[in-house]
Amino acid sequence: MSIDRAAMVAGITRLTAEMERQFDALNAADGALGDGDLGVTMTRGMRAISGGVETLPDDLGMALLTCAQAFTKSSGSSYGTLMATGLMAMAKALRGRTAVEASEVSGLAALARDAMQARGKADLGGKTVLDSLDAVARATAGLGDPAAVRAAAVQAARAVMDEFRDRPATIGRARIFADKSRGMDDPGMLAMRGIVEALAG
Amino acid sequence: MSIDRAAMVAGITRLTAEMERQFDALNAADGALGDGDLGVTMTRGMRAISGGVETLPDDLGMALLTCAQAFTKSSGSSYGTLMATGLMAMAKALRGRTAVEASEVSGLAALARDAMQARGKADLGGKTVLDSLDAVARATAGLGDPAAVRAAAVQAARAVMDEFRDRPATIGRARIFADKSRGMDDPGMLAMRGIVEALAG
Amino acid sequence: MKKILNNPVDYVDEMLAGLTAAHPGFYRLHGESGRVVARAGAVRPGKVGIVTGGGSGHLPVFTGYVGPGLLDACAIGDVFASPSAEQMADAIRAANGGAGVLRLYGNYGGDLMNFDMAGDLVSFEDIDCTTVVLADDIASAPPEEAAKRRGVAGMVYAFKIAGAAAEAGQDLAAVTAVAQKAADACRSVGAALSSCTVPQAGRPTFDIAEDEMEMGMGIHGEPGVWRDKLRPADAIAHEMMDRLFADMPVEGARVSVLVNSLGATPPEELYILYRVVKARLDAVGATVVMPLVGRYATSMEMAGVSFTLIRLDDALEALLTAPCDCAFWRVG
Amino acid sequence: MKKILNNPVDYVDEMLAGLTAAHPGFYRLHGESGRVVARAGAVRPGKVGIVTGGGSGHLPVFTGYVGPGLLDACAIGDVFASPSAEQMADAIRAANGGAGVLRLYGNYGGDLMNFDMAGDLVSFEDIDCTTVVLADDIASAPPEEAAKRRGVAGMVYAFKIAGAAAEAGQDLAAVTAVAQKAADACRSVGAALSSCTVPQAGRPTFDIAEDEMEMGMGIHGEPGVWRDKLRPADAIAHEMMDRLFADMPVEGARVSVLVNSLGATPPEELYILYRVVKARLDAVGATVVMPLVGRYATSMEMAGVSFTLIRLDDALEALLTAPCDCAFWRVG
Ligand SMILES: Nc1ncnc2c1ncn2[C@@H]1O[C@H](COP(=O)(O)OP(=O)(O)O)[C@@H](O)[C@H]1O
Ligand SMILES: Nc1ncnc2c1ncn2[C@@H]1O[C@H](COP(=O)(O)OP(=O)(O)O)[C@@H](O)[C@H]1O
Ligand SMILES: [Mg+2]
Ligand SMILES: [Mg+2]
Ligand SMILES: [Mg+2]
Ligand SMILES: [Mg+2]
Repeated sequence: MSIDRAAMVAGITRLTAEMERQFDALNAADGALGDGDLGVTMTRGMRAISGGVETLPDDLGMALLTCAQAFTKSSGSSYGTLMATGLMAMAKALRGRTAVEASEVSGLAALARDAMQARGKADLGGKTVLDSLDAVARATAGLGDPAAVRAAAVQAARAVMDEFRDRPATIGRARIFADKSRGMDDPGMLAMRGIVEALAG
Repeated sequence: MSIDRAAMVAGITRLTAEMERQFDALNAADGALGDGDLGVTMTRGMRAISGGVETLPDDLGMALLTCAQAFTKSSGSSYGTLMATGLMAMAKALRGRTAVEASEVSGLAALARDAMQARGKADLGGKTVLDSLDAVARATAGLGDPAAVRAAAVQAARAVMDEFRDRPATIGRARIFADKSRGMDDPGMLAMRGIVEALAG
Repeated sequence: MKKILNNPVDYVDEMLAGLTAAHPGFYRLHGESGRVVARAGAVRPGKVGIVTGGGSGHLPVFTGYVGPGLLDACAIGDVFASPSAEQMADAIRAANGGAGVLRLYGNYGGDLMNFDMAGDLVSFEDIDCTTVVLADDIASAPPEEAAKRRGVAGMVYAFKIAGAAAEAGQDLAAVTAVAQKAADACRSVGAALSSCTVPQAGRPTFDIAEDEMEMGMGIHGEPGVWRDKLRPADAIAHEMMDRLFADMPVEGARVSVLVNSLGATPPEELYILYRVVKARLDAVGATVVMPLVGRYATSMEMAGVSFTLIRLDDALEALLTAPCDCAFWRVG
Repeated sequence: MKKILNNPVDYVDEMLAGLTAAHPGFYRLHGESGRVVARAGAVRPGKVGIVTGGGSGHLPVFTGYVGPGLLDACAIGDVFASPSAEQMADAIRAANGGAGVLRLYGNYGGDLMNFDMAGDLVSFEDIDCTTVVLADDIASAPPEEAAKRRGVAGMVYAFKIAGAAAEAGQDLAAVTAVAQKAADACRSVGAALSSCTVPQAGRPTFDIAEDEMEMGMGIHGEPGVWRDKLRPADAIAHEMMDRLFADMPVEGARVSVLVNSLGATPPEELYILYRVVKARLDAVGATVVMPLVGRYATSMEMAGVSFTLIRLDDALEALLTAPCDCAFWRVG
């Protein structure tokens, strides 16, 4: 049971709905120490992607490129640009492919993580979305069974939040209030947990 | 007993002291509805005149011109300019004279009043310094005895305040608050009462 | 609003020290009082001089507009207070190139008396003076009493137009006539959102609630035509245009318009207002020449806006668009 | 502080509509997003393009500095928010005359990522891009971490100098090098007295007591180096100069200095400060070239001030004093 265009469209549909549900929660989490727009960024991006889902090509690389562009067009916020960056990195790797196996998920997450790290110049361990992706990539490494990959990814995206909660923020406006940020979830990690959960179905 | 340079210098000395005493009272009266600088205007002007008293010429016209200039130099406030205007009008009339009789006081007050009216374009009866000068000019008309002139002038400068107190202001910033100004003395009339009292000795 | 200052009594003198130090190519202090600013260069013999004067706290008005194609000299009072007659006389002397001097300033009691007195003072020195007084604020008196109106931002247009005429070599009568024509062709209206603080007073000039505005308020806080809840930008702009049009129809005319911040209001908001201003002028078939959007006549840190409309004929338009230069404004 | 606006979500689009309507000779909207402003005229083939971008609310920064001798195009975000990578790519396309495009902007996380992403997007279209990032705010990080510093008003000098180099026909490498040299030669420090309100937030960005100020605060309210009672103007100016001199000695050098209002602070107060600035520069034997005093880089209606010092060499000085023109600033 590999991931093809149909599976991707289904994932997009679930993710779009999930982001609508989390709109207020993400804005509020970001608003605690930042500008409070993370829910806006995610719903805008996902709405744009959903709106164009009919015309998504079978080539998964081209399809992911289209998804990336939806984010570069709809938002100037960091998270949108990081999402686009990660999607583009995966798009390049999947160019010409119409299906991808569950065993490749770990490698793709790592690709996204690295591209986003290169773009945002943040360190791993800095309590950002990078740490969520890193946890997912490591937890799913060596797994091939779709159900096992899903379970490991979700479990990792959740567990990493507990691991980082008490650390100080190191990035963006939240860094300024590093002390205050201890005990608070990083909004980007929170959003990534929702993304992983929704894609896992 | 006519008014000569010595009498004028004595008057200046008394008036300067009186204005120092009334500094706060005049500022406060002006500050109620205006910019609160009337005490500043009068003390500045009188200090400048007192400072140059040694070199005042015997020619009363020239002496009054010097006094007028002290006001044009020291202040841009309306009252200072009106004082200078009145002094200049009297200066012109007394050019070449070294003494002036008490019987001329009424005419000189009227001259000042008219010049100040021409300059400020306010109407008589408008609750301004013009009404004080008008009252003094009328009360002293026909009198020749110095003591009688003094008494009539002081009495007029005081009585005119009671007469106008309940009328509305018609001039400057106070006019904007015409209703509020009823029951309040016009600061310029207040200052003129002090001037007349001090000059009368 | 908080202010950056030292001893309040030194506010104006320190401001002038900084102004002349920053722009020695434009401005120099003239005379003994330290309160007259003249153009940096010498007066051109035979050129009509133009002087203005008034209280401080309105930069670029008044002092800022001394420069080529604009004013020759300015007498500077304390914040919101008239300069003395003697200072004005000094400004007139600084501006005198032998061809007479136009006194061009706003309709305020103290300034009128002092400029008249200044004229008396310099009349002994054979300097011919004429007077044009700006009375462009339509909120300050009804049309029947137009002569009682205060002078506000219309001054900027009058300075520009008269300055260009003088620079072009027109004689005193002609410069005075065109300045009067410009003054007569200007209408302004303002709306204030917040007060400002006169340094020596130390507290706001007037009180206004956090959610209120006042339509027609004067630049020193003189009462306007109504005070009410703050309205949306477009509603404010429409009312101000309605009032201007009611006072001076401009159907099919060539006009210029100044959308002016009273100080704190940022240019972003002025541009939001300008959309409506332009649309309203388009709607009556008026052609906008050289619109001005910015801080041209202010009350320190007061928040609010004024619109000034000037109806042009060929002569006024040519003078308006002629070159001028100062530290705050440049044309051509 | 009260604002004149309509629906807060329309603030930036309405502002741009007004800006382009008021100054069609300088600015035009480019592309589909409605958030790219380019010079009114066509791109000169063979000229290096210069683009910038960033959040709204800083006029004249960023958009205002599009014009001859300055920038070619600008991508405009919401108030205090980065424009999207796509908008930046559009700005790069608008600025492209075939000789490459310099991305010149301030050191903020979102802007960095988006301009990099925009570079990726246009790399498919054979547009060469270089980057110079302003990091002039000395209060935002110590000298050892100078690369982490925020970009503030130093941008104005970098725009001017790079713009003149591009206008003079220098190639992409040369324009980039001189822009970097200008950026490296700039040091800024600010002091805030009051907050400002992001329209969509509807309340002040930060709180500060009526009698307090904050030294070193950033233009979006980022924390500074101390917060305390408001000090006298001269004390503020001296401390700011002390901090600038400690970071970049300018003994005997030729420099320019920008005394900048953050918005509400009026020019009167800037000139009071400039006295001290000039005296301090004189005291170390520095020669001041073309001092700038005014509102060059703001945060809407924030009260406060920033000083920017740039150390010049012959090349920088020639480019700084070369002609430029836009609706907010003109040189030469
Ligand atoms: N440079 C970066 N590297 C990695 N993650 C980042 C970076 N910047 C922001 N993030 C992530 O994005 C989240 C904030 O996104 P967003 O609200 O879009 O930022 P902003 O609105 O400040 O541009 C953070 O919680 C963090 O997880
Ligand atoms: N145009 C005028 N005509 C007559 N008297 C005037 C006129 N203007 C002001 N005054 C008088 O001067 C007084 C105010 O003087 P002053 O405080 O110097 O005014 P300001 O400070 O507003 O220039 C008033 O109380 C009034 O008596
Ligand atoms: Mg955010
Ligand atoms: Mg954001
Ligand atoms: Mg007064
Ligand atoms: Mg006064």
